[in-house]
Amino acid sequence: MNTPVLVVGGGPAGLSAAHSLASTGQKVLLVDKADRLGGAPILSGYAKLVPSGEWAKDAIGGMVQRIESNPLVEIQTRTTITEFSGAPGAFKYMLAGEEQTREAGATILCTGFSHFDPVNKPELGFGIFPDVVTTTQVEQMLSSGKGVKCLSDGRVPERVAILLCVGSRDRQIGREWCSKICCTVSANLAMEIREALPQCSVYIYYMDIRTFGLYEDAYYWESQEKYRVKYIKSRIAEVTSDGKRLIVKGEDTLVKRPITIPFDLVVQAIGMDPNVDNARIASIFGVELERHGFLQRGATYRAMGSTTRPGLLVAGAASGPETIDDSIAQGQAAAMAALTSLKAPATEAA
Amino acid sequence: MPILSKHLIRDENLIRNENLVIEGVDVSGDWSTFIKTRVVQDYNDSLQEDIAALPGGENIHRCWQCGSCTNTCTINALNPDFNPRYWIYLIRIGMEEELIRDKEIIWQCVSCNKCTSVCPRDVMPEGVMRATAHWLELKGYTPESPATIFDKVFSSQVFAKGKIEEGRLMMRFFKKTGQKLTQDWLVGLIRGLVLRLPIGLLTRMGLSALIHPRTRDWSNHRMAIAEYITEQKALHRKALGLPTTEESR
Amino acid sequence: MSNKYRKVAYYPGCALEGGASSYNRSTKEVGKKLGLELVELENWNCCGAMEVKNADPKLQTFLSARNLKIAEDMGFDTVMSPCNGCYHNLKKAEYDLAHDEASRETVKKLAHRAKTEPYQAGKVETIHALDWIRDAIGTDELRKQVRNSLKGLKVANYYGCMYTRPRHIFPEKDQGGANSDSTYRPHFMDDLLAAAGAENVEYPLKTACCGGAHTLSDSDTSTRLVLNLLTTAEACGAEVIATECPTCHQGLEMHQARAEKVFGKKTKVKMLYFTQLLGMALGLSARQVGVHENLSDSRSLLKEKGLG
Amino acid sequence: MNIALRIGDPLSEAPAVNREKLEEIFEDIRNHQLFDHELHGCLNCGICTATCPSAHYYDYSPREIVQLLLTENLEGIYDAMQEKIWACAQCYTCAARCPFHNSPGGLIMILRETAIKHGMQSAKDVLKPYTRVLMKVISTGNQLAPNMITPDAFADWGPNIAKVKAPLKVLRKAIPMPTMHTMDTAWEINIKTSIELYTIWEATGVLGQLETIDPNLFDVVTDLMDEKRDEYEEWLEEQEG
Repeated sequence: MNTPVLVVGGGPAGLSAAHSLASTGQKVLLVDKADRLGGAPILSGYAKLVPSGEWAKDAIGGMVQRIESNPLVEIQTRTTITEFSGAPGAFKYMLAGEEQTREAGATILCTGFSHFDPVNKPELGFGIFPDVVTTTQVEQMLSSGKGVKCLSDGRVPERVAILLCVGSRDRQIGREWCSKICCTVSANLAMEIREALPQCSVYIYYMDIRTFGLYEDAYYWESQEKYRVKYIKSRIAEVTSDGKRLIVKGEDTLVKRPITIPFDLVVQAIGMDPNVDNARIASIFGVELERHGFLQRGATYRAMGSTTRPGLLVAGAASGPETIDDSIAQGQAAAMAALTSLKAPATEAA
Repeated sequence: MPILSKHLIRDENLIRNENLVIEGVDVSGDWSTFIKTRVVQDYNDSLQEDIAALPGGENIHRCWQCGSCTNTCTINALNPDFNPRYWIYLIRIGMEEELIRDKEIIWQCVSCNKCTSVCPRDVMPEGVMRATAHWLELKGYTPESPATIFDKVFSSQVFAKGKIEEGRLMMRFFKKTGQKLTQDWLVGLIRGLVLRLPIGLLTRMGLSALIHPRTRDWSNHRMAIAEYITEQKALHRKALGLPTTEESR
Repeated sequence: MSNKYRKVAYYPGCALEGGASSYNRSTKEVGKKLGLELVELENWNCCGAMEVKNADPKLQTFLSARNLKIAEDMGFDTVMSPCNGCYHNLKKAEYDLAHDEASRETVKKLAHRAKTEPYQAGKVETIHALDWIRDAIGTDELRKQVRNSLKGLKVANYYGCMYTRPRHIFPEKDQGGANSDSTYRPHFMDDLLAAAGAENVEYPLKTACCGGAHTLSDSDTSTRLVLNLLTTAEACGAEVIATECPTCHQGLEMHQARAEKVFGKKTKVKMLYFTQLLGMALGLSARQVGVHENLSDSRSLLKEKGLG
Repeated sequence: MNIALRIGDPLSEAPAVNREKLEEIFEDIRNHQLFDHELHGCLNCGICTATCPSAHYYDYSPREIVQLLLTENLEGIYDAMQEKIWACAQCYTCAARCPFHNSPGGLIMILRETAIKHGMQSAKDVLKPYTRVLMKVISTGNQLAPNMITPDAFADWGPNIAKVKAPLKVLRKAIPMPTMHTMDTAWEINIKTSIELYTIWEATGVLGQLETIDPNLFDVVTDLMDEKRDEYEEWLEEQEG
């Protein structure tokens, strides 16, 4: 119990893992490369979270406060791990800028994901037209209280298009996975836009709607029934401009007709990429990546959150697109696995 | 034309001048042929609200396009162009022009309610068909369909008397739609029936055609209904942005 | 035999007073024969059929609510209607009044203007003639009372749309088991006629649509739909289509004739109301159940089968 | 709008195509060596149709073609082969955008080849205008020569047709580069090259396709080829002698 467990990454999964460990009396060292804790929801300024509807700065901010005030947790921000070695029960590692080697009985990687950079899909107009924005930017517009506006001239949009699957499910750019959360997040954003701007029409261009489980009626149905968001089955091929408004170009697959429709604001529901640092993380920690570049999971059923290296655990979006609440659950599960491995490293460390 | 013929182009999208001379040069025919794009270029945002404002159309916004309605549709089986899912979609998205292309068949819904029974989202497609048919008539895209005329003749008899007498109903309908009062196929049928019927019953049937069946003390109901209809009509016309009385059109 | 439904309010509706008089007659005769009592609703009005609903669904709710209120005021908790249209509309009104505030408000407003009391959901149960006989008498008892079995008569049972759809207005259906009818494969009429000795054929179009809504306004469509019903019944080996709805029944009769006249498609299958068949099985004559009042002539077939 | 052909419609006068024939056609498509390369799966997203220039004008959707093939809708495929497959401009923008890395344009190519193989009327009609080009290639080795530019063949040139009516022979003399000043060829082809071309056509099945599509033209062409070959044989003998 004296040697701290190393938790790498201070987003929802890392915060959850650290808290769980500390609440059993286990010391924790929480490391994050950013200048503050909270991960994507805080750093990217998310608005209201799915499914609780709480503001990110309250919900995840609360988790951060809880950790910051916990004496069993040492926090190192603006820090990375430079060396990592050893075996379950006796890992050795070094923090950037330190000379001394540290020790950890167990390590949990909660290194998260990176937002897809839509510059990689130039035909969709991001970086070319100021009124083509990402879901993350709209989250920021809402969470900052400034409201949803066109970035070109500050006008309030009358018509907004949300394009799903930008940076997901696209072999052209080597992204064959579904980012899992964009459908629900987009439906949620669409409702928030409609609530804030009742005169504004919101259209969602989709190929499939994946508001899985209980999100179905709370987001997909609700957005139609209560907020009159319109869903059009079409993947947009190009975003252009007529000089005044943006033009989205697609095929309305349900009427088998090409469409070129004007919009004031086009929102790209950007997907979840592997963390841009994953190659480095993999080489330092000696873990394998799966074929898309996320951390490869180990055994699925014997122990929650195992990687390909015994005793080294993973939680959250580091190993694939994940929701916030599932990341939190995985953080807790990984903490449990870490504690187990400390107690009985020979039999249970998987 | 790079393909065989013009089947894949809608007639209205083909521009061609058969007699055109510009600056003394004859540019008729092939030279002046041009195909307009078939791309949908905008939505009519208010179309869905129009339909939702009419009786039966209230739940249209719930549709998620699963197609159960069209799958089960009685009329779709006879005519593949009769497609409730498609029309609901056009309305929801606001493709008005596309919808109007089918104005001649939308009223043909037989109200078998198969669609409403299977719809997982309680859209009530049968009601939407009715609302759409009314919308087409209110907007002046179609004259009143035979079905609407029949509904009106029937309803007015109910509203006036409280009951219906079928013989009179048929006669009135045929008259209103300018059809022969004695449809050939009906005549033989009724002649056969008359031959089989005893005199007493015939007399009774004859009498019921003269002494119309009616509900007693109906006048209060008649007035209440008339008042309600006037109110509703005004509401519907207002929702569609039409002058609130038909006369002021 | 249960005491349920032995005395119920009776709502014949306009069709049974007019062209479907044989259905009215046979229903009453069968009731009498079985010792069941029908008390006709006093001064009822038209249910609005499909046409009023098309003009305005809430008006149709009002019209049906008025009839339900009459049953209530006469002291009945059950009203029976043999007509699918009337039955459907009463059921629909009941459902709307129970679930839809706007319908309740409209009915209240209209009743007020008409200087009457509005009907409130839950007071009166609506049943069909099928429920009535099946639940008041039961198939076992019916079997005992058969005097002239329908044995050897091949019957296709046709229920049509309004008895089964939309399913949400019939909460008592689809509960499974023999005592709940199905909206997908209804069987109450089959059960009754089987008890009367008939040989029911497997008929896949039990709940298909006859196009009754457009019998006159879009006759070709109706004829095509009916022709499909008739030819399928014949292909299934049926000699008779048993009906339980005046609109369907008359639609089948008229468009059988029209199919022959207009399209040159002749079919032989006969149409009889299920109450006519039951009546004859119970020993009533063809004339007593009004076979001669039907538009189509099925007397020769009945004679051949030794019925009526 | 007319539908070119409805399969199995009881009210249609056109005879229904039998199932075996449809299966045979599909087998030929499915077994094409490129089929698996052009089609992997489909998300039904519609990007192909969105970028398709033909889809903007014709009732034609590459997504629909992909779906027909994926769902093995034999009637639908047959129907599309009557007309729709010829609406594609073979620009392959669809392939460049498809998130599944399909090539709808490539699939169209396979369908066209199959339509030719089965001698479909649509293929015959579409290829008819190329008869002149083919004859030219066979007889001269050139695909286009000045004397092919006649008002009849270029009706859609409109007012510009006046230029065609001008004395081409004279006009060609005005061209500063050497043009041989001929009307029936664009350049001179060595007879040996022609014979090699014939061999290639025979070996690759092009002549077989021609025989299916236009037996009369095939006869004319093979006669021409035989003549040329005789000519070549004679020439060879002369060289030896």
